[in-house]
Amino acid sequence: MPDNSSVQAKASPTSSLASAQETKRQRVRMIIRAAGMLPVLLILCIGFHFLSEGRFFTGQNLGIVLQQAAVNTVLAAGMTFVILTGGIDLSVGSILAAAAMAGLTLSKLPDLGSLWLPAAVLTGLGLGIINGALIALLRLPPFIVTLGSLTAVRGLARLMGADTTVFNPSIPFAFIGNASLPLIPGVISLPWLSVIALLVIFGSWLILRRTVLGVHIYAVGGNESAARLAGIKVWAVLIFVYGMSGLLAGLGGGMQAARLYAANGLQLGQSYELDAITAVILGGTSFVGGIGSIWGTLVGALIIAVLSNGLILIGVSDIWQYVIKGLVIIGAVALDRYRLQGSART
Amino acid sequence: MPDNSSVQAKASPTSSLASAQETKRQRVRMIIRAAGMLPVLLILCIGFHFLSEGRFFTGQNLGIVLQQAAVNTVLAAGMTFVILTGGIDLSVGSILAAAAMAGLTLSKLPDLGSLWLPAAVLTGLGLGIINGALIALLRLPPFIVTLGSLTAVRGLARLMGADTTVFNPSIPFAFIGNASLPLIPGVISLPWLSVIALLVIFGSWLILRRTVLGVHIYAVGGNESAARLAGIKVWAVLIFVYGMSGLLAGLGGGMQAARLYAANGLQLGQSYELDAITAVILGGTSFVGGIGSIWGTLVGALIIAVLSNGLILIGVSDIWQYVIKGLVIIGAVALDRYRLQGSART
Amino acid sequence: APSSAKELKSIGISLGSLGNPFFVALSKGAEFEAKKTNPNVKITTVGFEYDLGKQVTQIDNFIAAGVDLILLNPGDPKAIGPAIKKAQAAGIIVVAVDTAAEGADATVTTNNVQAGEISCQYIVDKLGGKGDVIIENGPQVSAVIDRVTGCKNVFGKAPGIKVLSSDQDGKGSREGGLTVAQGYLTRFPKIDAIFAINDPQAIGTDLAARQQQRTGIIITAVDGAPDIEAALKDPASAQIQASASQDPFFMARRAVQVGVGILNGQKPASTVELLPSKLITRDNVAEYKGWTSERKE
Amino acid sequence: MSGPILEMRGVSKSFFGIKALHKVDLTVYAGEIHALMGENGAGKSTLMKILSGAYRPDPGGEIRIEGHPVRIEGPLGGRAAGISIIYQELSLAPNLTVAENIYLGREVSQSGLLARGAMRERVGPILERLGADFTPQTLVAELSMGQRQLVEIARALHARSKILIMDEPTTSLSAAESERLFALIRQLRAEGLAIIYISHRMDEVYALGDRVTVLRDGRLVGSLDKPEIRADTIVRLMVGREVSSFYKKEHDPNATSGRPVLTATDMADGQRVKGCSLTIHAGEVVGLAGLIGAGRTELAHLIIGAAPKISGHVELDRQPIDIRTPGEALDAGIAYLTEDRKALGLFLDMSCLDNINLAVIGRDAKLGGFLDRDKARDRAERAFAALGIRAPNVGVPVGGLSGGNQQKVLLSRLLATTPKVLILDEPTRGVDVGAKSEIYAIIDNLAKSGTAILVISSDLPEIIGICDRVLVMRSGHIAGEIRRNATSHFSQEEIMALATGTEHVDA
Ligand SMILES: Nc1ncnc2c1ncn2[C@@H]1O[C@H](COP(=O)(O)OP(=O)(O)OP(=O)(O)O)[C@@H](O)[C@H]1O
Ligand SMILES: Nc1ncnc2c1ncn2[C@@H]1O[C@H](COP(=O)(O)OP(=O)(O)OP(=O)(O)O)[C@@H](O)[C@H]1O
Ligand SMILES: [Mg+2]
Ligand SMILES: [Mg+2]
Repeated sequence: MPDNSSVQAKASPTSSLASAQETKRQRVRMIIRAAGMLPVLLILCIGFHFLSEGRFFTGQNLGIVLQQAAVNTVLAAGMTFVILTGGIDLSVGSILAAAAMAGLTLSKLPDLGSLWLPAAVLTGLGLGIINGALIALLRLPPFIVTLGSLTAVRGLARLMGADTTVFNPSIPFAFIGNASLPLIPGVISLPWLSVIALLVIFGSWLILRRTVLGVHIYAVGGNESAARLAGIKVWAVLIFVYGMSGLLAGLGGGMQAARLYAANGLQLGQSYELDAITAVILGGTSFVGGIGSIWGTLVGALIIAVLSNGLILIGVSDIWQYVIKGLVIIGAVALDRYRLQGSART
Repeated sequence: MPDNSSVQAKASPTSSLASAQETKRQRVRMIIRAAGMLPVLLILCIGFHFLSEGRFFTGQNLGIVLQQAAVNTVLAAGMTFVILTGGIDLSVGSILAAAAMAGLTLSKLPDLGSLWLPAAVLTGLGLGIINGALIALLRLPPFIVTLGSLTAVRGLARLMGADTTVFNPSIPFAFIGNASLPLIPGVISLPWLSVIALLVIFGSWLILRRTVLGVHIYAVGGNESAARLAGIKVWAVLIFVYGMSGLLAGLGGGMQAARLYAANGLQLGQSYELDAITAVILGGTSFVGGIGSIWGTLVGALIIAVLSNGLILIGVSDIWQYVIKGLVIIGAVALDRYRLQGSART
Repeated sequence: APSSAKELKSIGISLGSLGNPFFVALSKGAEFEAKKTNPNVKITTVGFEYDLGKQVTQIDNFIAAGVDLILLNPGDPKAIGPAIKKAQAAGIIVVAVDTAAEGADATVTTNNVQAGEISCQYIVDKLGGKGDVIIENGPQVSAVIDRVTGCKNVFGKAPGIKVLSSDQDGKGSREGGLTVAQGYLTRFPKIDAIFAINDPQAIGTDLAARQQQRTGIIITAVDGAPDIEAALKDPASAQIQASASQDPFFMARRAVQVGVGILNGQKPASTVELLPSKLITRDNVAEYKGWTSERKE
Repeated sequence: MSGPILEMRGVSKSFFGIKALHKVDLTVYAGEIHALMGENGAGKSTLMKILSGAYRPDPGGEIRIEGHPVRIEGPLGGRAAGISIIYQELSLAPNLTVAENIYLGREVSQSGLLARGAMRERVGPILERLGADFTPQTLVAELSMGQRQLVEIARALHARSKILIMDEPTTSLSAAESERLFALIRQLRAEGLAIIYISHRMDEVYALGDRVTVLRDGRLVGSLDKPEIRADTIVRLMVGREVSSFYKKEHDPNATSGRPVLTATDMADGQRVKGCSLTIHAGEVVGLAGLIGAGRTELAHLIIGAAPKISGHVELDRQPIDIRTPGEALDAGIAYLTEDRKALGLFLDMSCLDNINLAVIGRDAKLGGFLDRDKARDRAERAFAALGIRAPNVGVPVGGLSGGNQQKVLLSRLLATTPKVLILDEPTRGVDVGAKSEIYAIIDNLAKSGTAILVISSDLPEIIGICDRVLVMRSGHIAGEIRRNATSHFSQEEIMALATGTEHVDA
């Protein structure tokens, strides 16, 4: 375009130096935002280490913390997708239970037994897609749809086992529930559950930050009507995120089943949705949608696990655990708000 | 629907006739919106009446339904205030438990015993105001603040009774829990719990629709920055709504204590927040804030109570009750959406 | 075998729901006995809120915390087996209370089947073997399932007894019992007796009956909790007539004793110790020593 | 002349360390219309928000009203000082009625209860005076943008202030509505009010302004009295350089009879659009004029499939095409620039890079779905250069840019799809003169390269300045077409007559 030269000349602030500096500053800000709660996590860890007389930072205990964080991390990863679009999924706990029941029931069949894990995951996916279809196609509010399925799917899970515990001590692939992957044989090993959780986080990061779909998810959360006008198939994005949340809840069900060798429609996954949502929000993802990162979610899930583990390690009574957990959650978000004050809208 | 009216209005400017017509049309629209779920409620009632072989529409059973709806109605009224400002209060169940514990503990003291009900209500108010202050003054997200207090206040409630059930078979004013107010002596009577719930609904309506504060609540929900620019003290409105929600949760705690003659810090009020939110949303109040009515909330609460009562009446097993409840909630909202299709944003 | 007596330094307790006075009494009993063994013992008590996953997590945490003894109210008798094995592999003694657990070093429990039996036998006797009864069910954990099994055994043997319904969940609480009973009372014009799976539900049921001014219903339960004690003494709640008692305080003390014994190499005669339940009725409630009274035998 | 009603001396304001205003002075007299001008981001709105109490100024400056120093504390303080403001971003609660909005923050109550009746009655005459075609109890959500603007004005009038601030009040008004507003403003001036008027439209400033104050980068650069108010002086002050040939038109004027690219026939949605047909040829710029509410936006939405149509069909390059979603329109080569860039166009929290590439990342993707990040960065940087987008780099969130630059980012997204047909809905709304002339140059260049362009605009000088042919829409119909012939320009009167339906009355 010929006559833009004058404009160009005026647009000189875009000089490469200023630009590079700004880019750097922005990257730092991004990292601070994503790192967000990392200081809180570290403070908690160090605090618990001292209060528990050095029991926290032991290889064994760290392994336990990672393992305990695993299922919630997987659920929270799915929840991150959903909350990034401005929605919410209250049904993950129930879906987890239903998927675990489906998987375990199948695992007891002689021929198909080894397919139990895919079966659990697919159960979750199917239920998630039903949520997504109701929300995307009938335009129903996510809160009420997933509240409804929280209840209905819980019933389904109980129906599958006729309200009993299904138990299978010789479930195939049980190693994912209780064994560890040796990193340096005999010295450091990582529980398989954590390996799965980390893979899920990495995969989620890949989708959110490196694919077209990821950009579309952020766009739908940032401005749904603009997304529609920009040619994005909003309904497809919504079905994807709820399907993803369901799929990961199903995977979480599989992980839980492998860990317990058992499943129970009523006693599994009760109010897991609250932990998953808490992890996502602690991780700095905004309820409004469009803002947040999966790494934050990982940190959020670790904070919750460290809190549960640490409070038991230092022998705090059950009642006080409630009080302290509640206050830490509020305090962490307040700290975060104070730290970011003025730097960005949320 | 909106188009007609504006076109109509355009045709004949502010003439008094057009104005009167407009007012009337608007009122009709309001009623339809508020009535919203009334058809669903009626269908449920009639359906249950036939399926239960005529047991539903009996004076006694209606009394039971009203009584069972009462506590949830009171909580949902408080939740309506909160959701109208675009917020949410997840802590009502825990506050209810804490208030009931405080009330019952006090009721056993010989001198102050008769003050137990005000004590319960004030406990709720105080906790609600703490929520409100964190949200309004520190600008923390309502979901996370009330999620934190859901946990922390639950701990508090357990602490108060040292984890036991506090019971007092001779609690003062027990009549509000189990007795009825005779309307036509010997023929029709209304449980006191329902009388309280109706008074709460009426009071809420008065505040929301007939006072300056009410307009401010709707304004904050409709456009917070516009409200701020108009000189409305948004922080005061927020503290009011969360205080109100806490106060009503406290009242609910008192009602529950009078009904059961007992309170238990852990078991009381578990996941009541979900029922309260469901009632509000079924009643047509929008999660976005600014749109909704307290009458809708009443209908929503009645639907939930009718559903619980009716399913037991017709002998549906516990498991299937879950499934059916979940599906009815989704179905009701879908029906409502279908009915209002295209007519208004939600 | 260990050469010297091992001291109980720390103990982890994982119970159903600490909101239930029964479990509170259990934890008090355990604490009492543990403190008697070693006044400086560190006790961590947690509730798993009927979530199997949470209980396994808690066991893991106990392993990390290095406790000597885990006292467990298992969420599921079989499913908790692998976690118990893991704890045992870490050298921890696991004793199950109130519900048997597969693989535990020992189990101390009330005989819940027998408790259900005596509670329902009371109904059969009172009704003279003929009448319409309801089993008011609760959360499907093994103790509840056993009680209902016991109850059904008894009712099944009495041909004149008709069970109207047994598939409603009173959630183990007063409120749940009240709500479910309100429905039952409307649904069935004639009910002769209701067996509630625990005391809070029985009290809720009684409240519902009083509200609807229904009389002549025999209500029995299992537990012998303080509130049923009060109800059995209270003429206003005359329809509550019996409760098959448990003794959580004593049960926990026994469990700790057995655990400490195993710690010191004394194998118990039998891995399962069943404590019999005794029926408390309006007649004998005066002699009943409740959960809160401490007994040192 | 008596003393000034308002004096601001050395007023500064910084946001988190960044200075938005630097020691600005402003003097306004009663009975004058004082135009405040400056490029996007110059600080006009910020200065006014300090007056209204929405922002607190940095310490150091001084504000005097009628000679007395005042401290304006919060929105109520501004009102108490006799200042009313119509904000640039409309500040109404859509869920409340007109009367409730007008009284928001100062409701009338009797013995604790809201006096709805009294408020309604007092609002009525004000609406009547404004010629509003809605009632006090209409919900604001049901009003069009123009009607909402009237509500804002009614609110300001109702407060009976001495100083009335209007921040770009005509951005969503049509010519006729603007004229009515101007008459009202003049009347208020005659009544002795001081009016501070912010606008990017030069013709309005010529028509109304008694004095002009110009801001640049948060500093006062000068004030002009009535005789000095001329395009060249104002623009030089604002931009700091000459802007030559404001409306650029170098593309082929004969394209009007060229190859038809888009033909839409008998488009109707059953509500606002009642059977419209139009054709756009390659390389021509067609204007679509009309009053607000005429249904222009809705027509555009029908063409791109953003709203369901009940009749009509579309041909692209003489081939019938069935477009059901905006995505299909984009794929087919029809791009639409929305009139409401914040609500319907941009993703304010996302980077310029993502905003620019959003419509084409699907086409660029590698391995079935992975982003081609180098290509995206490259494209964004080229767009920055080509359109002269001023931002630190392509990675900053677009929400932080000035209005004109935001508009260019949105335009870049459409251009990235290399459309055959470009529909621009109010392309220069709220954009400063410098950026406006740049956008006109972009439109001209696109037409030169053969793109068929439809410009929907309520800014008549703009339509006249850049279009080859004008369609005028009136209540859902295409009321007529005006062609430019070799010698004559379009006349504003001709367009207005068609738009208002008074073509028989001689203009
Ligand atoms: N709340 C705020 N926070 C941070 N920066 C702000 C805020 N409000 C304004 N600014 C910045 O202050 C500067 C002046 O903005 P202002 O809105 O006053 O410009 P304007 O002259 O009104 O522009 P326009 O013509 O686009 O309306 C801009 O750089 C803007 O980004
Ligand atoms: N009921 C409404 N609620 C919200 N926005 C509305 C409503 N009616 C109209 N609008 C908006 O007001 C603006 C005016 O649009 P309208 O359809 O009335 O006329 P138009 O011919 O498209 O006008 P223009 O293109 O000049 O804005 C549009 O942005 C439209 O979306
Ligand atoms: Mg501005
Ligand atoms: Mg338009």
